[in-house]
Amino acid sequence: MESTAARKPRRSGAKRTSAGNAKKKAAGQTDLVQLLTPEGERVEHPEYSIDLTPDELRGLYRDMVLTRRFDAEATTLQRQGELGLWASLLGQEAAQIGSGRALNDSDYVFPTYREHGVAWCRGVDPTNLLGMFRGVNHGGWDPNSNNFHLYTIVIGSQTLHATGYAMGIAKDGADSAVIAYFGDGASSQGDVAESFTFSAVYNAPVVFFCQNNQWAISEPTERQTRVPLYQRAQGFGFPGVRVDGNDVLACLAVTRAALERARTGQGPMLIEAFTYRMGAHTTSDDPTRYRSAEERELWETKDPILRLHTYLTKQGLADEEFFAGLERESDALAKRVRDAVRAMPDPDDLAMFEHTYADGHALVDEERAQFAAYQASFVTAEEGI
Amino acid sequence: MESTAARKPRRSGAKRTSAGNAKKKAAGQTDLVQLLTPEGERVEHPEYSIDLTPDELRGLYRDMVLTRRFDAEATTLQRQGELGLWASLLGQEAAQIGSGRALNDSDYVFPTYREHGVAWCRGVDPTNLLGMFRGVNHGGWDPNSNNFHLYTIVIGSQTLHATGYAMGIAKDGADSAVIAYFGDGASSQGDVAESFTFSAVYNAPVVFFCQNNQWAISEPTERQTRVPLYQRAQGFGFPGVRVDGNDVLACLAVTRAALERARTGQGPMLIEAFTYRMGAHTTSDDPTRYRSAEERELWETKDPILRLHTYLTKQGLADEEFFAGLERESDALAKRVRDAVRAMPDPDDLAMFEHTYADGHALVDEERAQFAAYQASFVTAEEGI
Amino acid sequence: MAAEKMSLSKAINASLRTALENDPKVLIMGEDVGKLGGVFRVTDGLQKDFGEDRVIDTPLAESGIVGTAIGLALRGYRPVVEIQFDGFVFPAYDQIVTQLAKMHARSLGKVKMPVVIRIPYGGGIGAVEHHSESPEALFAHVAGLKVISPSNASDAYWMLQQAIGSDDPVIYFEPKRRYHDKSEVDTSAIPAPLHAARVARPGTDLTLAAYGPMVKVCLDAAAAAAEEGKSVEVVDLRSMSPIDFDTLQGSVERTGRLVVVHEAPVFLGTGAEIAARITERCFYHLEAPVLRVGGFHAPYPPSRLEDEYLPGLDRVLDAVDRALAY
Amino acid sequence: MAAEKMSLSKAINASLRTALENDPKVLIMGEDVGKLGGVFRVTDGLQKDFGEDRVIDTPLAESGIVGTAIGLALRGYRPVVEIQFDGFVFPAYDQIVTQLAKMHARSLGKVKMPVVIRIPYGGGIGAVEHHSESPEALFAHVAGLKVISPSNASDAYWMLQQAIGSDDPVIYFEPKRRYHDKSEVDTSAIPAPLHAARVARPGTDLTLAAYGPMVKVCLDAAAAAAEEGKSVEVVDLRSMSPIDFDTLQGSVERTGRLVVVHEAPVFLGTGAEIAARITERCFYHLEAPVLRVGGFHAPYPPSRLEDEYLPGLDRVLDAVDRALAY
Ligand SMILES: Cc1ncc(C[n+]2csc(CCOP(=O)(O)OP(=O)(O)O)c2C)c(N)n1
Ligand SMILES: Cc1ncc(C[n+]2csc(CCOP(=O)(O)OP(=O)(O)O)c2C)c(N)n1
Ligand SMILES: [Mg+2]
Ligand SMILES: [Mg+2]
Repeated sequence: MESTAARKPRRSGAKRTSAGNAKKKAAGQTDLVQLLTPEGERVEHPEYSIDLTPDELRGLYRDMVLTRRFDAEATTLQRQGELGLWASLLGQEAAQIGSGRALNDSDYVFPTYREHGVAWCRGVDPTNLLGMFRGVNHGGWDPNSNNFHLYTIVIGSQTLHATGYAMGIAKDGADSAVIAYFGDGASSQGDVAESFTFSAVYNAPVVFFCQNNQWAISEPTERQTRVPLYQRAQGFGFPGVRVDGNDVLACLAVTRAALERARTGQGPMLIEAFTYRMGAHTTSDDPTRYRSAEERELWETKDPILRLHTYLTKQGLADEEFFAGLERESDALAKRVRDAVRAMPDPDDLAMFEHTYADGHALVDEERAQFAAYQASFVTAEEGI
Repeated sequence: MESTAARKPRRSGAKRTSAGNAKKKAAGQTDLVQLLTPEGERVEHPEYSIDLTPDELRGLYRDMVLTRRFDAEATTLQRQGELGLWASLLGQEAAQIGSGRALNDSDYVFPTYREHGVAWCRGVDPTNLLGMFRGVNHGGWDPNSNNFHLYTIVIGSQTLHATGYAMGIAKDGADSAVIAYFGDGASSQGDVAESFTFSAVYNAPVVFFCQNNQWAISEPTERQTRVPLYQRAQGFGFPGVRVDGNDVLACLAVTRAALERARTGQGPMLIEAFTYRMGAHTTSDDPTRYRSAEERELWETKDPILRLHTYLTKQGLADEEFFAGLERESDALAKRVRDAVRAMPDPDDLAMFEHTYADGHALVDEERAQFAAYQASFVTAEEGI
Repeated sequence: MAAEKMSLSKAINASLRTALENDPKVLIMGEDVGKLGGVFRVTDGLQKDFGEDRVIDTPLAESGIVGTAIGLALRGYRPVVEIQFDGFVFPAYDQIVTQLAKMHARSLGKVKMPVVIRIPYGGGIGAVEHHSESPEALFAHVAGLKVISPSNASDAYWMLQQAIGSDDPVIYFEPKRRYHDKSEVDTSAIPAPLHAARVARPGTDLTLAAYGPMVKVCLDAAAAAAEEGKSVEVVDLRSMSPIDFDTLQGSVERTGRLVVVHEAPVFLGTGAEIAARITERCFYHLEAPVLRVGGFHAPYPPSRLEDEYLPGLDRVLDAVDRALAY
Repeated sequence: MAAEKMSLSKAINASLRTALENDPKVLIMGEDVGKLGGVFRVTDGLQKDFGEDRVIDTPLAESGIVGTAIGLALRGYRPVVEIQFDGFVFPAYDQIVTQLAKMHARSLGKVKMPVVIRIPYGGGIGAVEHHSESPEALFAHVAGLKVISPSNASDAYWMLQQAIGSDDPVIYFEPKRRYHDKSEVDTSAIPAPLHAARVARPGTDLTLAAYGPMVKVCLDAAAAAAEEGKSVEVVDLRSMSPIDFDTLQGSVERTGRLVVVHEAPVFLGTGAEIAARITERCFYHLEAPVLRVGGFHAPYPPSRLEDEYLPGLDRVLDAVDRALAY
């Protein structure tokens, strides 16, 4: 321990954390797993490697493009008043498609509210995701249809559900794994720490996938931690790794390895996907109040789709026809989503009483009946006019 | 990353955690800071050193002996029905006296319910600690009299109070530090993780002092973690160290350094004091149900008082007179505590309405008046008989 | 198994054992539920007989316990969670209120949440802070939860069976100061519906409504009142969400007077809802306003004061007298 | 500063600014309260003017926010904490209920807890799940907390001043759907006592009691009823703990009828306590049972249904008619 008695006290948390941040950035650069550079160059990593067919590479590209298009359409639909809110994944396509395509059918996903790309990989109909943002339900899909749990809004809470589910997999002796998504902001929640503890103690087959998109609404990651987030895992007794979250190949490779690790009884692992939220937090947010245009521009040069485009083109793995076909497919997807949203009916008034309980509840029955009678009283009155 | 595909899944959490535990024990042995061995030999440590006068050494011994005696007396008082419950610190004297004696007057302590030794170091009248165990109050002392906060029963919650208090110290530009006590079980609580996050982000001058006494009631530490607890800190961006919690010199040296670190603006630090709860969890507990006599016997050989006794004697730093005087002092303390507890009156019935609010509350006033009238109705009735 | 006299805590233990035997998906989770058998020995012997995989000692983190129980339920398990004491349920409150209670509705019914949370509650055992509280209203107000409390060994056994069998989350409040009270349990009987109230003692002049630990106090009060020539009916509500207002209304229509008794603070306690709703339902039958006897608007006091704080025979009879005086 | 017309959110901002200016111990803490000025811009400009040391962006952890605020209060600070939305207060519930509310009593009065928790609450803004809830009863039931809610800009300003000045923890519920409603604020006036109710509109036939966002609905209902020749009094309760039962009793003794309106679910909502207590106090004055209009026993619905879920003019008038029909 260095002697410190001679030093003067320095009390400013701000100074401290920026120092911590500088250290973090340095550490981040050295520790980042990357397989495809922003310039579209394939590079190797000593621990993680990947070998994909041209079809698979084009498939990843297609996933990212369609996801981005779906996301853009949802943003438009929000502006047009068809949705009340939208949480865009713009910029995070590689993190989500890379990790999502690493999953087996029997694996299970616990998303936040932003995992539209992962939902896509699971085969969830994209329009299903829009109900809650339109305000016609709170999610409403069957998680077991695609092993994709409901979106969770209370930050961090789904990491415990994921851990419990994984404990169940272990009990069943099954051969699958769980992936829990959460953000850099979420890393501060007690629930996330408790999920680390439980998963470590029970050696549960769960992969914690933290998309560090640098921001929790207006707060930069330095408000949550002063060291890189992937390091959090070690103190709980399992490994953590930071991956270039805008590199779909690296995200795929690292997540595959982590899932395989989990499936083979080696317990949990934390992946920090270092990425960037290119858009606003949600359509209600105004990021110009808290971050600079330069920052966004810097990250534009690291765009996840662009770099794979460059790679595919340079390597002659995709031609104009492929890109044009994908453009048409995107337009069709957008149209389908648009039409579906516009056709989405408002729920029946009495629907609000449904599904509070599975086995019924006398008070709900009473209130439903009273409300129905109240509603009926108006119809009668109007008919009387 | 090692290739794992060929392996068979292993699902048992139990197997896993015992493996983790084995690893932990090994790590624990190598990392432990120790300055006085169980055999009473002084040893040196590369990072932590200490140089105490004979007076100081005898002082530490005296503190531990008096604390143990007070604790034993409280256990007796519980058996005699004078207390409803007692949480004994037996075996943890070195951790508490070592860390407690590292504090400056202006430092602030946030204890659990077991920090009787730390209270002693702060100059808190021991009888003050007994009120809540007797059931006459919930603590009731003034934390600011001795910079010793109230005992906190809800596991882990005081670590956040400590962190907030430390943030306040930093804001004041003051030169003091906070120490937060908690247990191995508490390490699993989300609040403790959040206190690590807040203290790191704000670089708050707080020392987290975890007494890993191996048990959280009936649960061994493996139910809380699969790596040594001191390692938890690193992932939050501050250092952690494991100290021999039965070595009062090491506890003093390490805590001094950590406090000095905090006071000089270098932020939080975690100390894991590796010790053992020699007694039951509380007087309500029966440890024979969940742990072996051998385990306790093993730890008896590491007794914190015994080893300092050996050292003092061997080094000729204390003679029979000293020990005999201390014995008399212990008896006197026990008698004083016994008398004080027996004289402790039950609170007035109406006291339960006091102090719910500082500024008053109409409902409390109404209920107090009604209850007083109700009570008075009986007096009248009895008088009438 | 035929009828047998057993303590309330033994009945819970027997009920858990039956559930573990009947359904391999049933799990017990909590702090110290394993070797120790829980701090009240309610789970005594279960880990020994069913293994660490089904009777699970958890890390010391209530949010984690409930959160992982939710995940286990999603995987098809039926976790029965123990919270060690009433005052320690609050770290789990977020998971209970925002997740457990709402998951079924969030999925439009596709997901079920068969999770039981057992909470020893209430005072009267001379304990330190946080160990004697009655937070049931804080759960009953929340839609999506069912909240129940047995008052005797038979209900303890059967209501827990029914709670574990339910596909909804159930908060099962155990009257810890009645753990040692013994009564007959017939494990082959056909139980009453889970949320039905029960007339525990018939009467004609006034109705006392209570649940959990206060039923005994009310029965004692009714007996004392009888000696003074007052006929007091006692209704054991058994369920705080839903509340069986039909049974209560039937009683009050006969007696014309109602006193509700619970340990929880009166202000916004379940008695408030009962008073409001029964007054609405029985407006022309009530001879007196519904009176409430309960805890005060103060933190649960140090144990040397709990006899004053808790509704006892005298305070209940005082309210009975006041109601009869209208 | 003289009287000025401003929006409710602007009034809160002005009140925070005044507090920061008057007392160096006042701190603002919360998620996004700094540069962003909060998701509702309520703290807009405060960090710029008072610095990061006094207007503090916190980690995303509500228990941590309240827990450290408690520590700061112990150090002599007066933290004003923002919870971003009603549904996100639950991770902090344990710290609020077991620590913040009880610390003063635990210390036998030696320690004070001047912490204000600001919570934008209620529905009507078309938001997603967890953003429209009214959990006030879950706080009002807990001794040691004071719970208030302004209905207009002037009260928003003054009640927050008084809350910050109070040595007790105060939960300050902000009616988020009224943030943009403007009214006169006289920052040099002498405010009413913090917990006093206010007769917002006098009337003779029936009393409507409400607080926060529902006061406007009740005033609108009273105006509509007036057109039908019914004289309805509106009482703005302003405080849910304590509740000013004296003012309410005075009103009901005059009108003989009471309808309580809140967005929170009726079952065990504050209306239950009001109905129970006013019935007890005014048993011989009430011509009709106290009726309640509020949310249903269901999770707050998706926003396309919130107009049906929330008490609106028609549902309030329906209850008025029913009460008058007795
Ligand atoms: C418990 C809780 N507190 C606050 C919020 C409000 N909120 C919604 S998103 C968000 C930021 C989340 O940041 P991060 O975890 O980094 O995820 P990101 O939105 O960047 O994907 C906040 C504070 C919430 N949803 N839940
Ligand atoms: C939130 C909470 N949950 C449960 C308890 C019950 N309880 C009291 S002490 C204890 C074990 C604490 O273990 P540890 O943190 O290791 O401290 P130790 O008692 O060993 O000093 C438990 C579970 C509690 N007091 N608070
Ligand atoms: Mg983020
Ligand atoms: Mg311990």
